[in-house]
Order: sequence, then C-alpha cells, then structure tokens
Amino acid sequence: MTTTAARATGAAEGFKPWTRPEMAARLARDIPEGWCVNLGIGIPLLVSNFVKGREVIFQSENGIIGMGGLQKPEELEPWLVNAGKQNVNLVTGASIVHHADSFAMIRGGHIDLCVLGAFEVAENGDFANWTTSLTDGVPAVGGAMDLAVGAKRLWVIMDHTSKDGRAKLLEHCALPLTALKAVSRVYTNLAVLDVGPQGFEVVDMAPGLSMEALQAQTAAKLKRKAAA
Amino acid sequence: MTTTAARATGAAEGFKPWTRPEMAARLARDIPEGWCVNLGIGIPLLVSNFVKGREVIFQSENGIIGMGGLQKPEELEPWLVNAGKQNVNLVTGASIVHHADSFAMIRGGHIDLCVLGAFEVAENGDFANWTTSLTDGVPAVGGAMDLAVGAKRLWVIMDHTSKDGRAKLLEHCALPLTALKAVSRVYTNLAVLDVGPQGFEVVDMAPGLSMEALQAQTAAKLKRKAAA
Amino acid sequence: MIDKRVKSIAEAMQGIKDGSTVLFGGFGAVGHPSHLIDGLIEQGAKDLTLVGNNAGSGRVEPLVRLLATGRVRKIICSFPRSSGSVVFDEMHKAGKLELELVPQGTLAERIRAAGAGIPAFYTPTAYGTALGEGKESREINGRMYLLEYAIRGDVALVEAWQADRWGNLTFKLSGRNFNPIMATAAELTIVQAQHIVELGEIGPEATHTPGVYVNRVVHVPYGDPAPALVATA
Amino acid sequence: MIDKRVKSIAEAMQGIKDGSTVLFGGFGAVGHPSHLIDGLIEQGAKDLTLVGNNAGSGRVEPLVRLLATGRVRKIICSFPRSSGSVVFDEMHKAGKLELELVPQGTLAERIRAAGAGIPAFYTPTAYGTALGEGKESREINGRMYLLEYAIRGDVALVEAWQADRWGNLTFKLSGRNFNPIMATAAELTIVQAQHIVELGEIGPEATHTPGVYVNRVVHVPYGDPAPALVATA
Repeated sequence: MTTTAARATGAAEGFKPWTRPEMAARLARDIPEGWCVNLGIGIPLLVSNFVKGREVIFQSENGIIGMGGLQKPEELEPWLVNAGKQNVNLVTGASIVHHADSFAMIRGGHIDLCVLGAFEVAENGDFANWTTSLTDGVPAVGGAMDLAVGAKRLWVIMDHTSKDGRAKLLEHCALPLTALKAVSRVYTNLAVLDVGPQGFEVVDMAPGLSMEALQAQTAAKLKRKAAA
Repeated sequence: MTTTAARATGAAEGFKPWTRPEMAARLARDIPEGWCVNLGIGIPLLVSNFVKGREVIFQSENGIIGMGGLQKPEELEPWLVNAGKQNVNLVTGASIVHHADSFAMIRGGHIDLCVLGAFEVAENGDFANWTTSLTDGVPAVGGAMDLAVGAKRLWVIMDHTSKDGRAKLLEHCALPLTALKAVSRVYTNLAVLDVGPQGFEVVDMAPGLSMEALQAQTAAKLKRKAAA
Repeated sequence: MIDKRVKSIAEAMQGIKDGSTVLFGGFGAVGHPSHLIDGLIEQGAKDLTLVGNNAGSGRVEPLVRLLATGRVRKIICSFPRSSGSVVFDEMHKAGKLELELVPQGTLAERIRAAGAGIPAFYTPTAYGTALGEGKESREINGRMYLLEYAIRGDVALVEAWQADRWGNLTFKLSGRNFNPIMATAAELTIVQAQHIVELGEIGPEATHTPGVYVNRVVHVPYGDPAPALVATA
Repeated sequence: MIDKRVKSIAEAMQGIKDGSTVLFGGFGAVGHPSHLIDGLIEQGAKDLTLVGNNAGSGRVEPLVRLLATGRVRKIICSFPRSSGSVVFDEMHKAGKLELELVPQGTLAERIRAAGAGIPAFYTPTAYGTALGEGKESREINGRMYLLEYAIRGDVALVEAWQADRWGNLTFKLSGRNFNPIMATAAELTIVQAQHIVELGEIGPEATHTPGVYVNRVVHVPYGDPAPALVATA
C-alpha cells in the first residue's frame, strides 16, 4: 500500500467534502421504494434516516425484517436489538426469523442491497472491512463476509481517505479481504463511484471538487462514468 | 430370489399367525413413553391405536409433530392431513413445521423410531419397500429413503411371506433397495426378529409356532436371540 | 408504497417464459395453488419443468390438465404415482414426460438450499440405492453421503392462508408443507391467498414467510381443499 | 407423561462431561442463557469447546466468568471481539483459549446442518479470504464455493420465552436468534424458560421449536436483558 498511497496524500482543498449525513443522504437517494436493505454498523446505519416517504425494508442479520429506528427511552423494548446490539423498533409489517433463516435470506440473494463501511476498496470490487491485521490482536468478522457475497448488490460508504490521509480506493487491497469482486458502488465524502469492468467510474463529486483533486486522493485510475 | 424362495414356500400349519392388529399391538408394546415416532402408510399406521395410556408423539413427514387419530366426519378439518393424505387430528401440544424443517428433523436423527412396511428385508438390515421394478411402470419414493436413514431406529412391520408364499426375510434383497443396513427389528405375522450382527435373531414367535416352521418360511438363517 | 397485490390471476401469471422451471407448493390437494396452475394453463408457457411433491390425480384437477396440454417437458417430484395418477402414468409411459424422482426430504432440502444460497450439500438419503446411481458420493466421519445440488425455480406458485400487501404470509395447518420453501427458491414468487389482511395484522412472530420472498399476491378465497378421509397415497 | 421440566439449574446441568462441545444461544445479551452458563460454571465440566456468536463482555457476566475459570479450551464464534471483550482478549493473547473464527452466516448454517443431518455443504462466504484458507473449494456453475462442515454439540444451552412440559418453545422478538438452531444440534438440549405454560397453550402454529428437540426445561423468570441503547459491537 505504501507505494500507491504516496499519490493520495495531501489535504483536499478548495471544495467542500460531504458530511456523513450528506453521504448517507446521497446514498439513500439511490435506493428505490420496495428494496430490502441491510445496513452495516456505523455510517451505513445513518442511511435509514434518509428514506422517509418511501417504503424501504431494513433487514438486520440477527433476524429482523422491517427494522425501524432506534428506540426512544419511553418506548424501551429490551428484546429488540439490531446487529449492532442497539435497541430498535419494528415497523408495521415486520417479521422475525432465526439466525439460519436470516442468513439464508442474505446468502440466497433476497437482500436487494447491503451497505457496509470499509478500510479499502479495490478497482475490481475486492474490499477489506473486517480486520487490519490477522496477527495483531483478535479479529472479529460477524456477518460481513456473508452479506458481501449474498446481497444482490453491495455498496460501500466510507471516507475517501484514511484518517492519516492514505487512499482507501486502490488498485489492489493490501488488508485481509472480506470478499472478492463484491462492491458495485462506493459513496465517499468526496465522490460517488461505480466499480465498472475497467475500474472506478466517477458518478458524482462533492461540490467544487475537480477530477484531478479526486484522482490525487485515490490510488487507482479514475474515469468519468459515461452518461446513461 | 427364486433360489432361496423355494425354502420358504409351503403353508404354515399347526399355529395361529398374528393378525395385523396383533402385530401392531406387539410392536406398540416396545415403544416407550416419550418417543417421537413416524409411522409409514398401511400396517404401520395401525400402531397408533395401541399406545393408549402412554404419551407417544407421532410425527408426520408433511410437517406435523403430535398427530392424533383419523378425523371423524363431525370433526372435519380439511387442512390437516397425514403423509397418506388422510384427514387427521392434532393432539394437545402438537406443532406444525414446513417440509424442509420436517425432513431436517427426520434426517437429523430426532425421530426415535420409524415404522415402515417392506417387500424384503435382508439379514444385514438392507431393505426394499419402494418399488418392485425400476423398469415396469413409474415408481414413487416419497419420504421412505429419508426416514430409513434418518430416524434413530427403523422397525419393519410386514407379513412374514409374500401373498404367493415367498420369503420376505432374505440373505440379500433382490428388489431395488430403500436403504442399506437400516432395519434393526422386524415384526411379522409369525415372529419378532432383531437384525443382529450375525443376522436375524428371533425374539418372539406366534403362539404354537416352532423355530423349524419359522425357518421354513424364511430365506436366511435364523437363530434365537440370546436372553438379555 | 409497497403493494404486491394484483387484481387477477391473469395479471399474476404475466411474463412466465417458455422453458421455465416452475416450483409449486402443496401436499396432495392441501396447500396446492390449483388456481395458479389453472392460470398457467391459460397463460400458455410451454417446455416447462415442474417441481413439486406430486404429479396429480384423476383427469380434472389443474395440475393434471396442465400435464395433458403437453407443455410440461419434465417433472421433478417424490411421489408421482398414486392410485389416480392416470395422466402422469400414460404420458410418462409414452415418453412424453420426463421424470426426475427425488426422495421427499432431499427434494425439500434441495429447494431450501436454492433459497438459502447453498449450491450443493451432502445427504445420507438414497446412498447405495438406484436413486443414488451416478451421483457423486463421499465418506464423511465414516458414513457415506451423496452430493445433491440445489433446485432453483424461475417461478414459484404458492398457496397461502393470509397475505398482506408486503407479501407477508401465513399458512393454515398442514397447508404449510412445501409452500414456504418454494417461496424462497424462485426468481418470481406468485401467491394465491385465501385472505388478504392489513399490513401488521399478521404480527412479527406469526409470519411464516416474510414478504421479501414474495413478488405477487392474488386473492383467491376458494375455501377448503377436498376432504380425503380415505388414503390415496 | 412426558415432562421435561426439572426443578433446578443444577439438575438441568447434570451429566455434562469434560471435553463437551457446548452450543449456546443469544446475540449479545438478548436470548442468551446466562443462568445456564452460570450453572455450567457450578457444574464444573472442563476442557470445553463453546459455540456461539459472541465471547462475552466485561468481567461479570457468566460467559466471561466461565472463560476465566480456564475450563474452556476453544471457542467457535463470529464476533469474539467487542469494546468490552477484555477477558477473551487476554486469554486468547496468552494462548490459553483457542479461537475458531467463523462468519456469522456460515456459523448459523453449520449448526443448522448438524441439526438437519447434513454433514457438509458448499457456501460462497469467505472464499478467497483468510478465513477460507486451507478449506476445500469447488466451482459450481461458474462460481467458487467453500466446503463447510456441520458443527454438532454435545450440549445446547437455550433461552426461551415460553416452554411447556413437552419442551415446545417460543422465543421473544430478537431473543430468537441462534436459539432455535442450537436446540436442534446437540445430544442434550437444556432450556431456561421465562414462562412455563400448560401443554397446548402455545398452539400448533405458534411453536417456534417443537419439543422433540428439547431434553430439559428449567424455569428462570429473570426478566428482561439489560437495555443497550449504545452500540457495543
């Protein structure tokens, strides 16, 4: 990673990166009514705040189909938790299944979309989000690998670069992979990118950002998405 | 089969074979309280009439755990059928599952006993009960093969010989097999036999029947079961 | 608003292509989506592969009439032959209908596997029998198993007791049988439901099939299956 | 009369042998049979292999105290590490606790397979990753899969909402999670139930786990799991 990362260092200037809620809202815009969506822990969970007015069904891998928002203190139901073990509500029409049935739904391609965070995404759709090291400390994997290969499509939402300014969009992942050729779209604080047959295709950019500036933050070759 | 069958022809004389209800009652005597039992179509179904006073749970492979008797006309519930598609009742405590869950229960070894009819049983526990010919007409198999390998134990209940007097207890089956080394006990109109490591062991005989007469109806070597 | 309800059986059956594999629920008459089968006859798709437990009885019921159209190339089932399976018997004997005979539990598990993203699994059922011939086998922990592959459908035809606009379903008693697994294993799952209920009426812990598995729901309040006090198969 | 109810946790835990593989339900605290885990500490079996989703948090909860006894040789789970998994981290780092890390869906399916008499199956999950290394792989219809084996328990520890004397169970909301599959996959399934109800009270279509899977039921009306408004893992 060190060889390619050099190209991506240097602070972004002269534009306004999207905030996390803006990233989540931008992603939510692309979810049509009726999809069944699994949101990973962290930034992905914010997406559920931005689909108001459309019926989107949120699945949680611990067996909830039709998850609502976080519980308010006055509506506490401790027997309902999401995959992040936060107390959540059910929406009208929700149902509950056991873990094997829940992952049968996931692995069997019945989830229209899974949204996950990531450490790295490669231009062929490989991605890494479960551990930064196999030797240092104890990794945990949860359901990420199952979701990544099982959902009909996988979108990643993450900052465009790491906290120390290294590129997270790469030619090849350096970290232990979560799944191969799984990611079809990436939403960052700088851009929206499709993973096309020839690599990353820029669909959208934060206001004021140039392709050149975006390329400088990215360790894989970018091209503009052809108009549909 | 013709070579061994010759030994078994000739009508049984000088004793009283068990009737079908007697066979079923004899088998039922050996079912302890609390077992979960799957009964095949035909003679096996009679067994359920002879466990009164004991709680035995009857499973039907179409997804019923806790099947009761046949419905009387005045209690008709057309949405309840057994594996033979007869309308049956549920007992208190019954539950319903779908077909994959039902056969998961069967294949996973959760049924204590399966009772099936058979055309032939071999002295090593092989048996044949699903078709008399693979070429003549269309065979049907249903759940017999799954039950035979899945249940904790398989007992066969059948007449000792065929209608035309040929032996059904054999050294080797001639008909297409349902399962290998699956039968542990056989209840016939003449005897009760364990399938032991060295072949058939006679546990019980119809009143007045001699070992010699029983052997004459059987195309495999019999020995007496050693007292426990 | 998600609304999977359609107004007619004809609308429910739209788009089924020639050459489709069609899964259908039911164990005999109970839970069998006979009105949708009728709709499939009307719809006209041909060169079909059917997957279900039975091959029908008599000459009147929709499944038998579908076979009689000659538009079914193959049937995959566990119990094609019953006392009344005359049409199946005739057509199969005449070489007009291919049969893949599958033990009932293996059939159920192969369908469940397709719905669960499991392409193949090992099972002890049928090892050493004529139905295991030609299949890959393997010893695992000292026991022999066959490798069996998932059966995926293009279309699943399902009969439910209750359905809501999301396609959440319940099944009545032994009408459940193959229906929930068929619903999971096809690209297009079509449901005939006895009762259409409001969203939320079924309840999160009473739902047998989450609506995620369902594409279209049509209201067919046909009542009860024929009673069958006498064993047929 | 079938009566699987036992009077105490100590009675429920009788006969668990050293070297046992112990499956436990729960997703975090919800549906986790913590009183039975406590009972396992009391009971004293050692050289255990534990199978569940998590490895516990903090230093007080029974699962963590069980690890701390040193009587657990190995844990098979998907999410051992959370913000509070200090005891697991320490013991694993010190080489005192072996870990088999399994993706959550593969873990669930391997347990379900054990209960269903499926010794092994193919799954796309983890193919090409570090967790797939050393595993047998196979191409089926153009996609690569890993062969995964069933995980069978000697003992399953389950938390239920309702139980009757046959061992029929219901689970409350997301307390269901791993509990139904754990119940199917062990020689000895022990249940702690919040409510003991009369036979028939649950109803044939409301039963989540048929009593056939259950060996012992003990009444533990402990109330609600701790609320967790803040994400922990």
